[in-house]
Amino acid sequence: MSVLTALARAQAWQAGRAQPVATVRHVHVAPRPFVFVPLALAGEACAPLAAMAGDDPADPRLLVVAQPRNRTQRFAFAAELGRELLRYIGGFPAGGAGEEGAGAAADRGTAGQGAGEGGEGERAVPPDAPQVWLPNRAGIGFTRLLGRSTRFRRAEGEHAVDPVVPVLGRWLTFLAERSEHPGSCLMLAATEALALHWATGQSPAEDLNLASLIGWIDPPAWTDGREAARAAEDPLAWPPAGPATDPGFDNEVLARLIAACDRAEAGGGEAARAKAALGEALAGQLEPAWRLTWRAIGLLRALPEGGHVAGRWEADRRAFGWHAAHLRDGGPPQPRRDSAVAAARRLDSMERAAASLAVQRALDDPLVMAEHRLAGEALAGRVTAAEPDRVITGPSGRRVLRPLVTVRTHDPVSVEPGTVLAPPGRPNQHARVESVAPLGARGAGMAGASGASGASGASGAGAGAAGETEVVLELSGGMGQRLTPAPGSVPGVGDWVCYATLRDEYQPPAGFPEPEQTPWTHGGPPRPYEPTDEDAREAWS
Amino acid sequence: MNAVEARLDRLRGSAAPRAHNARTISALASNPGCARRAVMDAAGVDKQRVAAHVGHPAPFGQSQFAITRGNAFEAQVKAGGCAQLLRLLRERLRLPIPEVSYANLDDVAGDTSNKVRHARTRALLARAAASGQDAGTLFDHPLLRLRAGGRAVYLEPDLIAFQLRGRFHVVEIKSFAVIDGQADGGKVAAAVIQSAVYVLALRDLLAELGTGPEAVSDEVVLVCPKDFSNEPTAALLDVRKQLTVLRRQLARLDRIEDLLAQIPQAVTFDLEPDAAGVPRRDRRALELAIGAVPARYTPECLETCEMCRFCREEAAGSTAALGRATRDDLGGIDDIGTVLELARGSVPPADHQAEAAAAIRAAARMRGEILGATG
Amino acid sequence: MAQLAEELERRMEELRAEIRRAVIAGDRARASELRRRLRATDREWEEALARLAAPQAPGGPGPGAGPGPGADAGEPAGRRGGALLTVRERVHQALTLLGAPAAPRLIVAVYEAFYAGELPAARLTSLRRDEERSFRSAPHARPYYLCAALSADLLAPARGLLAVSTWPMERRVIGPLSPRVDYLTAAIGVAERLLATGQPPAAARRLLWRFAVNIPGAASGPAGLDPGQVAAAARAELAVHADADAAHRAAAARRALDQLDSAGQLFGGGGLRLLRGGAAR
Amino acid sequence: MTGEMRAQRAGGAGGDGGAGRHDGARGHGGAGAVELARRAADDILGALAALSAGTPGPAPGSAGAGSAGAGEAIAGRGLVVDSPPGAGKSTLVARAALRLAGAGEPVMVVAQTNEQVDDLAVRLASLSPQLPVGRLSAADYVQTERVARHPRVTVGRQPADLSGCQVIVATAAKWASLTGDAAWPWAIIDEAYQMRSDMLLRIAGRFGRALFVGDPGQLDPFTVVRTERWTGLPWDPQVSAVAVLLAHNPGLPVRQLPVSWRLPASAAPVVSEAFYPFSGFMAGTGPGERSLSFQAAGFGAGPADEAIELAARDGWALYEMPARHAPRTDGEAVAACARLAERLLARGAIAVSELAPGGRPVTGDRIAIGTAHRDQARAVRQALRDLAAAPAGGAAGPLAAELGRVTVDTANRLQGREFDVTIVLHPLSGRVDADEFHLESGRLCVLASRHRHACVVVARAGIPELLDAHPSREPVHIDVPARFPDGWEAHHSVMAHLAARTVRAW
Repeated sequence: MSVLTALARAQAWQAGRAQPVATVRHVHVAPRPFVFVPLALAGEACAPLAAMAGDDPADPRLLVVAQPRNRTQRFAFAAELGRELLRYIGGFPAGGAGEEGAGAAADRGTAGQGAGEGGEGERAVPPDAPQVWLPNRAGIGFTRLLGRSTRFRRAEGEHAVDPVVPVLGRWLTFLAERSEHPGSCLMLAATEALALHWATGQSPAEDLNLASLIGWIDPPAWTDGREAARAAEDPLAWPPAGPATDPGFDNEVLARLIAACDRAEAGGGEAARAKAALGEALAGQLEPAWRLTWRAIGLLRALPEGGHVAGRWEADRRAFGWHAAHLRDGGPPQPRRDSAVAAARRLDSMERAAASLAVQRALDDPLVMAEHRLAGEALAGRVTAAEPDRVITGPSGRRVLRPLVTVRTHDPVSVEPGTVLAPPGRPNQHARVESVAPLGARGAGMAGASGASGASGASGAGAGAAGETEVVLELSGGMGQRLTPAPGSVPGVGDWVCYATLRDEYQPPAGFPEPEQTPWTHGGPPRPYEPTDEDAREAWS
Repeated sequence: MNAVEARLDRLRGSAAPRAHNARTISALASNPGCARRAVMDAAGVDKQRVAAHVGHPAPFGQSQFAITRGNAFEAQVKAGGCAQLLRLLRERLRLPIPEVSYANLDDVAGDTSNKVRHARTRALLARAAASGQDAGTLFDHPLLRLRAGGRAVYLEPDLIAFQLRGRFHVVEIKSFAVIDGQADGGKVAAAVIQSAVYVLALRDLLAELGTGPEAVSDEVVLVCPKDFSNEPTAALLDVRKQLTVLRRQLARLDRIEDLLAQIPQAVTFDLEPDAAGVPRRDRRALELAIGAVPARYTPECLETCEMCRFCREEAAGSTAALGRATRDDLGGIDDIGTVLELARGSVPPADHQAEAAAAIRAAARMRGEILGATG
Repeated sequence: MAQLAEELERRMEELRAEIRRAVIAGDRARASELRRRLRATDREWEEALARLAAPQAPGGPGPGAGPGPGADAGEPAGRRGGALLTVRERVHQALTLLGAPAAPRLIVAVYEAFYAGELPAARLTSLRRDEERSFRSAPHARPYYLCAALSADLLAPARGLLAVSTWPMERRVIGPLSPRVDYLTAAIGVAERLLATGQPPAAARRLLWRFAVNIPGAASGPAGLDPGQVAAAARAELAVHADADAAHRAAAARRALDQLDSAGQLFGGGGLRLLRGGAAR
Repeated sequence: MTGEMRAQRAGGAGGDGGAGRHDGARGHGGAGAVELARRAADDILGALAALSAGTPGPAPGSAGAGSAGAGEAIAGRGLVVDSPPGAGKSTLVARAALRLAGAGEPVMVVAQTNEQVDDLAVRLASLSPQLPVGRLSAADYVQTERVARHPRVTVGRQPADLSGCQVIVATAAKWASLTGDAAWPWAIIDEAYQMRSDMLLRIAGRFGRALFVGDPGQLDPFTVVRTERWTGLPWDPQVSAVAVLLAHNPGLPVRQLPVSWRLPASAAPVVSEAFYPFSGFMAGTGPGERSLSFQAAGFGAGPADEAIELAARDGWALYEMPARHAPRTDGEAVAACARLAERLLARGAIAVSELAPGGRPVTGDRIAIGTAHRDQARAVRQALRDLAAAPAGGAAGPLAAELGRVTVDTANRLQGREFDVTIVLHPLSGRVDADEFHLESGRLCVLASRHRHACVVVARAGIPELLDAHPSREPVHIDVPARFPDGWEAHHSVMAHLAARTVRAW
């Protein structure tokens, strides 16, 4: 959060419509995503009740568990969902040496496309990857649990399940884990993706309701965001987008229908009618969220894609390829919890991804960069003077090209002389701050506030130099090899420029011991995880 | 009846008071700065009905599936003389094998009145605290009492276990799952603060009997289903932090007259029900009465307080309604209109707003500059 | 006719929505009034359907109807029960196997595990009251009654426990240690029955497993479940509690026999009266 | 780990156990303190020697013996020393390193920042001029003057460059980046509560036994990644090195340094009570052993002068401004901080203490202004520059120069540092509500425990009310020990002490 987003919220409230907080799209939107809207039975850890799933907005697959406490029916649900998801995943060739589609490892009979050669060590990055959308973060949490409760199952033995069930569990686990990885777009929550791009006139807590969030972003023609968001809170008109159901629905509708199914089962007759009635009621609860999730995808798709999105999607594709290969190679399921080394590795990777994401978003999007400008970590303004051909004698005695540029800015500048900045979009250029000189009355900038004259210059934009700062920068690098800058590599007078302390630099992974070298401070080497019978027949009640 | 009680009764009006319980006492800590909630709870007002009468009922409710599951799990853990619970206590807390004595305090020979149950609880716990020998181990649904805001509140823990390392332990049985050692942090927090209320009440009871607070452990036992099964698992949770919070909030509750002094005498939340129990109070008058007691609305209230929808409506147009972080980022300026005027520069900021205004103007300038350019 | 049914269905839908709104508004009076109307509409709808399906006889019991007024405890068991036993007979069988007062849940589990029949839990709720009524109208007319267990201190009916009238009083009173003692006794009963059964049903083994996990030293894993070991472990723990429990129960039994009339001995005295009386003494 | 063990540990850390509690250690002063501190230090060094002499630990690098169970063996692998602020932690680290090296055991010393490494290297070299001290550094390290001055400190990129050094000091990051399997029988890990578990994982293979030293009251390590994925795991990579160490080695002894040589008698009990409720410590000096006085009278003494005079007399003052919600860089509060520093310098404060019995002027470098946020520190620095450009008293020159030497920084960066007088911009000043960041006890602890003589807290009125209104709804996690002290409670405790020492600025 920042003043910028906060102001956008205030503006949204007054305008009755969400305001953009991004000028480009920061998430990848697949051409053919898969939407999964699950419902769970209240009071249970992970009892699927129903779901809508599929990659065709016009043709959702409705899955219903008539008796959510029945283990057999739960596994039937998982198998059905598994087939649906693996059919979708199977459509993405997962790289590797002339392999079948990724899902094919499990879904016998789904023949994928071959994907080029690819050697033993070097795996080709798959050309595309699946993308699964849920309405909200809680949906991803449910997915994670569903993955956890199915991935250790086995297709043979005493508690055998449909072979597709453990494969589903491993994919769901992979996707849910990956969704925690900063910048990853393999599994997304619609509410979070939207909130990254729009600020509403309500609180972030209320934005967790997808219907109300979309009410602000895209209200119906006859009303405004405020009204639409309020209307969206009526559980009768807009059932919650899951996985929790509305208690009123549970008590007044669902309980009766489940009981009817039970009786029909016991009594032998009426079963079809009871099941149909239950399915219809659950479809009524799911359908609005299904449509809203697709609308969210559409809203996001309409935004132009940010420059670094494709790069991050490539990392996702690579991760997808790895996991597909792991499955193909008969690797074990993901363990219950990370070992010490695995946890530290993952944290390191997440921290590097988070740092990189923050920088990339700022470089891609002036509105995000503005947050850094407000914080004094970047500045933007107009060039008032430039000395593009300046050459000095460097420390080594060589003559080097060091142009000077004077930038005049309204931004609250807090960089100090000597700081090295970088211009977004010119990765090889550096700009060293030579001097910072406030022009006119001080105090309008936040960081420079001394409280002395803060109230001056209320007349708004335009007028004069009040609150402006002049910054002189010395450029180096990215201007070609000669002592005159390559054309266009040094800004000219009148150009609008931006310089920031941010830099998207590759950070190598930190070195950690091998798991079998885990030191005594961290419990010593863990027993390598091996799935057990115990895991496979774990109760799911 | 003292003056404060009389005043509280007037505020509530003709309805029977809703007694505090462990949940409402825990809720004292969820928005302690809100005078409206403090006063309405102290007076025992049925907030949901009041909120409904002014057209803003809170969308709270519990699914019967969740209730059934909760009851079934507790019954299962306690079945067969708390057979499953005994196993957990033995395995996790080294409860000695001979310690199996069980007393059910749900009723006393069929009498389920609070008074009788509390008296019986007191008698049994007094015997346990005093002798230690043949003192009883498991007390199922004891009824404790705590003074809150000058009133006695009856509280019913799931179970109290004695002879765990010679101390009383509060046992709380919840039906949310602990999966691979992890549970929902919010649900655990709620269970912990609720258990802390019981610890306080139990210490009060023992104090009356001349036993010191150290007889009650400040660790409580939380029993939950393990992973996706019905098998129970137990965890020990430290409630010292919650105890200090509760003590402070209960002390504040005792100073309710300070809050009452600021409310006009005529204010009442009476719904004026007719003979059939249908509320007849003029809606506008009730709104004014509610409005006479200041609220401290934050969006978090939407999770916890029955008055939330009313207060949110009242707070519309304030930065508080946009969330804590937003209000903070806007330099604590309360009103959205003011923020936007400052952003436009259409009014000069008051002295104390100068810095906030400068930041807001800078933000507005940047947004204009960027969005103006890109459309 | 079909139109009427549809109309009624729509009406029920509306009523349910209204109920949900009333519940949210905390308006209990309105909610129950609406529920009453919903039930009435529901009945009309059932009738409409029945008329639609007139040629065939309606299959199965109607929705919403629990065990009807005719569902007497003496009614013979259902088709799948095989042996035509009444509910009270089935409960008696299970209790006899357990050898100690037990809660309905356990009784059902035992019966269904060992006797391959059904014992609907709902039938047990009114059983004790029915037995008491029968006893009071014609005392000792039956060879046994399913009666209450009595709390040792107040000699009032212990919550949720059933016992058999032919058991000695000591077994039917519940002291502070008795819940555990009875649990162990029941475990022994189940284990021994399993030992005596050549091919024990899987459900029975699962039942024993549920006991075993809660008894120290009774089991190492579901695969290695050994009824003999369970019984031995239960006996070992039982030995720790047995003397104290027996002494407690014997004293209470003497008081019960002294103070209570024959109905009271089976179904409990007026506990509070006793309590107050005791206090006055 | 069984639940039982975990339960005991949780108890031991809190009120139930009471192990390691120094009930007698509250209070202050004099020969008793010297003796107490000496005994504690000797005890720790003795324990180290015993560990060294005892059963040889498993060869460094082979982590094999880590498999738990053999409690004794593991207990013999290390020692944790909790040190309250200014309790002689660095001295202990240096003495321990020399003692071990003297006994022929090479030691790797791990610090968290380059500055700390330089401090330790210089301190070691000064304590024992005959011992060569190595300093490992990254390629871009620029040798500081104080390191260059010491002929016995050798700087190198790789351990091979420092083959003659029995003691080698480097940052944790540098140790972690080493390749090869060089290993040391002993490690001393300084500021271990500020080092993250995952960093310890990277370096723990290089030592057989270790002494962990740190201040549990200061700020916890942090991460930008928000996940509960590892919450409750004993090896959660986001917790501190000490937390992970103790989770796996519950038998490891934990000792305490019982005497603060930095904090004056006026501050030790307050800080001890608020931030070290279960261990406690005492001041090394008694009341009256230190004093702060002014050479110049405060003409027309305004509230700023009143505040510094009160702080000089009492050790504490709360400079309270009218209640108001304000942005972080609250101009009035920022100006007040700068103004207080200026008055201290202009009035010619003189600090008398056991280190300077004749008195020593409180110059700019002996004053710190502490804030919660970087932008606040920037604003205060700007305010100081503005004052230096036009000091209120008019006497420019020397005063302006001294103002330029005042340290202004955030709590994170003030950790481990010491001054005569501190001025603290209270983290909750002007806030609408408290949140986790601003309530964090470590932050307030750092800010309130940097001074040898006096501390002036600058805040807007209303903090106790703000604390009262603060909702308590932090999530609670299974198997995560409750964090003590609780920030909310610690804040209450400090505000209660300041209530009677308030100077109103209006």
